[in-house]
Amino acid sequence: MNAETPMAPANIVKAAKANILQGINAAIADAMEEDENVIALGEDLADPEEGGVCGVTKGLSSRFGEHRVRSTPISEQAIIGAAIGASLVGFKPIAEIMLMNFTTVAMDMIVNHAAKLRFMSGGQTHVPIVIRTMTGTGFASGGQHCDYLEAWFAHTAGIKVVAPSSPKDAYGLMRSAIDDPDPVLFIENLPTYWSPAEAPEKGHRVPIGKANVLSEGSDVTIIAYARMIQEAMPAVAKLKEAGISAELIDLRTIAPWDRETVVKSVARTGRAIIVHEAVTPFGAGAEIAAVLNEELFGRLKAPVRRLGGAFCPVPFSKPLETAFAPQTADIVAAAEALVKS
Amino acid sequence: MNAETPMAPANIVKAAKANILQGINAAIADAMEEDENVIALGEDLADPEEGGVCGVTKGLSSRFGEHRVRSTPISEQAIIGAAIGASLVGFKPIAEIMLMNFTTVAMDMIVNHAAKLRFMSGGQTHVPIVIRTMTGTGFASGGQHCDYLEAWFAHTAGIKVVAPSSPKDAYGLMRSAIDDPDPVLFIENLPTYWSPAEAPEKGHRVPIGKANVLSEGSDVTIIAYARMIQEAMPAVAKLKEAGISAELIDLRTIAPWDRETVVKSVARTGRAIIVHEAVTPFGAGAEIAAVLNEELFGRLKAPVRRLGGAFCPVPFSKPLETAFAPQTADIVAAAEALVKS
Amino acid sequence: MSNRATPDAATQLEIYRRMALIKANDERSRKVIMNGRLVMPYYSPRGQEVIPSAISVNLTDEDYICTIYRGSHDQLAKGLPLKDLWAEVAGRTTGTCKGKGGPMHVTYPAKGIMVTTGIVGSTMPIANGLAWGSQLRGDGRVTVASFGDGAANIGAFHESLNLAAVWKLPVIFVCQNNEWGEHTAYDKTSNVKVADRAAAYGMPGVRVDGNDPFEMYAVAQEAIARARAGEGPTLIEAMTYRFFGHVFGDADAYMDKARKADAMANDPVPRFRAQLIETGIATEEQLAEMEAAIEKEIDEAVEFALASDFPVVEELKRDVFAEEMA
Amino acid sequence: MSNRATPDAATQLEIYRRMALIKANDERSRKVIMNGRLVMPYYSPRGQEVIPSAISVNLTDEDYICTIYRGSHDQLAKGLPLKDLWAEVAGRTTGTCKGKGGPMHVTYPAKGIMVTTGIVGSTMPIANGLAWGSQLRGDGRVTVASFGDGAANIGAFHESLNLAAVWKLPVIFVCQNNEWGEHTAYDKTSNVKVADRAAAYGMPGVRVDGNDPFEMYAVAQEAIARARAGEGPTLIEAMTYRFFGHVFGDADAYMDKARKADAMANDPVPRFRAQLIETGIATEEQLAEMEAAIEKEIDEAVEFALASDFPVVEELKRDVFAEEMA
Ligand SMILES: Cc1ncc(C[n+]2csc(CCOP(=O)(O)OP(=O)(O)O)c2C)c(N)n1
Ligand SMILES: Cc1ncc(C[n+]2csc(CCOP(=O)(O)OP(=O)(O)O)c2C)c(N)n1
Ligand SMILES: [Mg+2]
Ligand SMILES: [Mg+2]
Repeated sequence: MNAETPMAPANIVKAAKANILQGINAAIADAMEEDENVIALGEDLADPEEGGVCGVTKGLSSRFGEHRVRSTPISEQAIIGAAIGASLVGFKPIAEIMLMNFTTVAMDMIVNHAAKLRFMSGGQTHVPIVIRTMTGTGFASGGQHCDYLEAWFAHTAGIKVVAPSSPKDAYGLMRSAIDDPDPVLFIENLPTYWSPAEAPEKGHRVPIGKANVLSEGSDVTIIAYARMIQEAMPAVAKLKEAGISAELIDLRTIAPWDRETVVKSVARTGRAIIVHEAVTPFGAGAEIAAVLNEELFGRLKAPVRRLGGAFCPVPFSKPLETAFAPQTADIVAAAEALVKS
Repeated sequence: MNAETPMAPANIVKAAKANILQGINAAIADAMEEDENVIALGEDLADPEEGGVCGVTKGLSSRFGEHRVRSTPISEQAIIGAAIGASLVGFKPIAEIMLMNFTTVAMDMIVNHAAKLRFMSGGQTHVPIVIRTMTGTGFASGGQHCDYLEAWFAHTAGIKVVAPSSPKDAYGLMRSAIDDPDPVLFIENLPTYWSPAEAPEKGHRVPIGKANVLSEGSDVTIIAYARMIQEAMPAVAKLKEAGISAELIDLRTIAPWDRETVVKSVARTGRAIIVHEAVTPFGAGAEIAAVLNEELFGRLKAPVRRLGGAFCPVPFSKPLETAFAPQTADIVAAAEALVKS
Repeated sequence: MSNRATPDAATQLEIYRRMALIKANDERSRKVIMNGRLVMPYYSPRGQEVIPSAISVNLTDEDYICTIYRGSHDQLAKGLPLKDLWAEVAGRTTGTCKGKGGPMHVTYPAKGIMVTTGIVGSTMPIANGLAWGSQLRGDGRVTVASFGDGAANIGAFHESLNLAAVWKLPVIFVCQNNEWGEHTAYDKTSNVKVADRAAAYGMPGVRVDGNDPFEMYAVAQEAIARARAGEGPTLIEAMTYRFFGHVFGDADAYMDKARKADAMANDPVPRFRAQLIETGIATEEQLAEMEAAIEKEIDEAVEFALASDFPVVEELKRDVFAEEMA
Repeated sequence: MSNRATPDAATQLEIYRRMALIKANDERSRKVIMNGRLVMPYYSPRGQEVIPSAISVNLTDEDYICTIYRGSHDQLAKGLPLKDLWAEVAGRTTGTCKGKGGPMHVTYPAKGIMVTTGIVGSTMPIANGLAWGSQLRGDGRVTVASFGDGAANIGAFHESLNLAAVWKLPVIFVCQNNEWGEHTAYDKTSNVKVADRAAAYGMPGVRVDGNDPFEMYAVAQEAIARARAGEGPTLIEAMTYRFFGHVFGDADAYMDKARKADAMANDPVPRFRAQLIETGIATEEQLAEMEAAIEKEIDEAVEFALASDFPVVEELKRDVFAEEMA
């Protein structure tokens, strides 16, 4: 239990394997071990403050010192600014913005500075920072704590955006994000933190910009990321029962997204559904749909479908919150409709 | 000449007609005259400070009082917050964020509050504010002064986004934005402020959400807004010479955009080009392209084309800045390629 | 400060009633969540009852407040009906916000509860706007912006206090310093008392024992009078203590046990209760009756809430804009 | 303050050389723009020459600065070569940033010029990070964050000064108070002196005559020594005056004529020049020679810049990320 997640589902299992939270923690620990320039900062981040509200960074300050893993005041502009400045002189800071909605108070630092300094300096400086942030519906946190804003950052030249859906990917993407010479926004999904799965190997890397084909299929391609993978997996199984062969691609990186893998898949299946929790209009799905239509003009068997959050602030009331984001049944229905059409 | 526009082109004519700047000024003045609840605030906004860096609000504080037209400290969060608060109790504040890039320091107020309070309060409160902001390449202002960020706001439920391209529309959209019971982001394009054209009539309204067909055609539909209209108009003429009949739609409202008008046009022409100054990836053009492909699946003669800013921060050096945004020649070439394809 | 106002007997009783209501409501909230009857993020205001109770008796329904996720004490003190609150936190159509806002966004304009926000620091910029409205209309209303000690380190605090001071807005900034911002102690995030920051804006700043109803009442009354008189804003730092973890479920291992035990031993609610009896303002019976009435009202509110309907899915399309979406 | 350091003769001369360079470069910039040979947004630092000149003689190339659009004085004082500057503002490949940044984003890490920003208030958060790096490495470097009086009202100021104070970072916050933020007078936007805000963070705050090289030198030296010694940040409010409008082309009708005439009559550059001669630190001939050398260097820089190539369009794909884009 923790500050921002009062109601972690009762069925969370601290398994022998690993969960996403542990994957991130291990990735940061291993990177800090290997490179003394890796440092971290954010609200409640150090161990006297319990290693973050969800404990993602637990143990790190005890192991590497509070000078390298620093709790901060509630000052998001100062947090990102400090990360940027340190990165300009050779450090590799990992800054936490507790929830994605709080990036709104640090957008200047992220967008006007972190993303642009390399270009504006003609390549003299660069900003190798990782910005960790968590979000997602499911815990009844309401309108200001659950937004997926990845499209904003994907629309910003100079910053990369990743969103892992498994412990292995969380580890591997975090290592790659720390390695990366440019700023990377690392999106963590709150409700999936504790789901156990295959543990990552030490040193594992997931290349930024590479999608993961989770399940191969021939009738329709489902493109998703973050928690939506958990909705899409059972959809694939259900579709199979219904005689529909669905390919499931975990995008993993939203910017720059893996056009090659996605286009190749859809070229084969002729049908595509993009699923994200962010509201549909002007979301990341629009870009993917636009590109698929450009690249596969005349070769699609059905229009590209987009399934995203309802176009409203995230509602509090449980039935509304549940209805807000795409669910397994929505994906199944969409795929069936596409295949029939 | 003014603060943020050191090099207003020498060929600017203060014509007998009206320019966009005058259109906005007149709209605010007329609204303030009619309704004492219309108030305005922003940096340098009042007359002792010259009515804004470009003089858009010149004369207003002298006429309506500095209590209703207030210059503020450089505090964008406080500016939007004050607008929101006053709007909750019946005022209709017009807040200026001098340049669109500076919305980055006020995103919390705009996105988490202005856009959401109606929904989160279950309709008990609402936020009838207008946020004026200017942007646009052309004056060599470089990486932090020219971004078009309309896609961010269009991706946010609860706020509308408009961008006029003529004095009449500037007047009419501003009046409608002030009338509107919800927050409206009003995007002004710096380099087009001074272009004279037909003057608006007092009281004129341009409905939010209604596009304007500037030129009818049958071979290809060009969808654009803001300064891009100035690039698209000559493109239409050039295409005509080349025997291509182009329909030009000025979107005017980006959110909610006029699907009906756009889809109807493209259904007829079978071809579409979307032109905006914002960077292409994950831009507003992606949403329009995605919808066109959904709605007109199998009925398009060519893939929907998107022309947007290069995917980089806005560069300073003149040849780079010029190459950054779509130009008439790009539009012509894209249309020719589509018609040929 | 001298010549401070003292609440009369009736006002003292009313302050206590609000405190008792907040305490009882908090206890019930934690119980109902613990029992699994209700799921919500819950930020207990236990230990901070005095602050809004002693402030709000100086306010009318026409005055405005803006508060935060830890705001049920502010809302109840300002007059939010229990049924509306409980139905809201239960996510029902009968809630203040039809269940769409939830505990972090409770709104009730009929009693001047204009904004509840989940973003640290965000009450202050909006409170200025409400106060600007009052200044423009000359309606004599004041606005109270509540926030925590942690919020005193965020940019919005600075911009808001400065604007309020320069514009002489009728607003009172009430920092409820409960020593903690989530898991982080205030002392680790600032070298300076919050109240001392008022000087940076040329506004009066007062640090007060926020658990002392008399002190709190006097300081609030003074600030409210200043604001109503057009003399501008005041920053009040009300010292208090958060009895529990940041949010329900937080194990609060980071909080010093002795300090916490001490704070709880000095629980301001029973302390004021005893004082009222001691000074003859009320009898034990009177207060017990008052408390029983509160419990009963809470019973009814909880049952009302849990018996109410959840909103229909079409609500996703409503209240996004004035017009319902297609 | 007593026991203040006084610059020795060589240092005085060096301060003057930097001031003369800034003044000459400003005059040339305005001339070149006026003549239409160059198009750029130009924010004149004329009148503010002393501040960076007297500060930077206390810094080495290893120390860092972050400055703003109105930053050519800071950059030149810190050692930015004229050719690199002129080629940058002319948008040429030979510029510090290959012409991609322009005057608002001049960067030159070889001399510690790490960031130039066009966003009010943004030097400060980043300066903290540079200073945090120095603190971690124990390299003894300091970081100077420049900003204007107008920037003292924005949120980033508050967050940055607080963090620097709490973390005891080796950073010096230099507010160049030129009385104006664009068209708005500082007095209209704050009730308080900028330096007095330091108390809100528990950091020393000093208001100094930023047009007096001796005062400025002493205050800067003290703050820099403090930072190097690990004693934490200082806020310096350097009082000065902006001789021209906010940006080249701004008609500056809002500026009080008498105040401006007075400031110009007290032009710090000729004033210090006369003083150097009077006190026997330099002769008229020496200074004239120095100034002539500066003019010649500027001539060369301008011609170098204008003869340099513009970047090719492929540059749009470079420096967005480490890897060139497809
Ligand atoms: C801008 C922002 N940053 C971080 C958070 C996460 N957060 C929620 S409450 C909180 C602590 C606030 O402490 P304080 O202001 O003292 O209020 P308290 O909870 O003690 O009443 C934090 C960091 C947030 N909601 N908003
Ligand atoms: C966040 C932000 N808001 C507004 C602006 C527009 N703007 C540019 S300079 C300026 C005035 C700044 O004044 P000051 O800080 O005193 O610096 P000076 O220009 O006097 O050196 C303003 C408002 C900006 N660049 N950034
Ligand atoms: Mg607190
Ligand atoms: Mg200034």
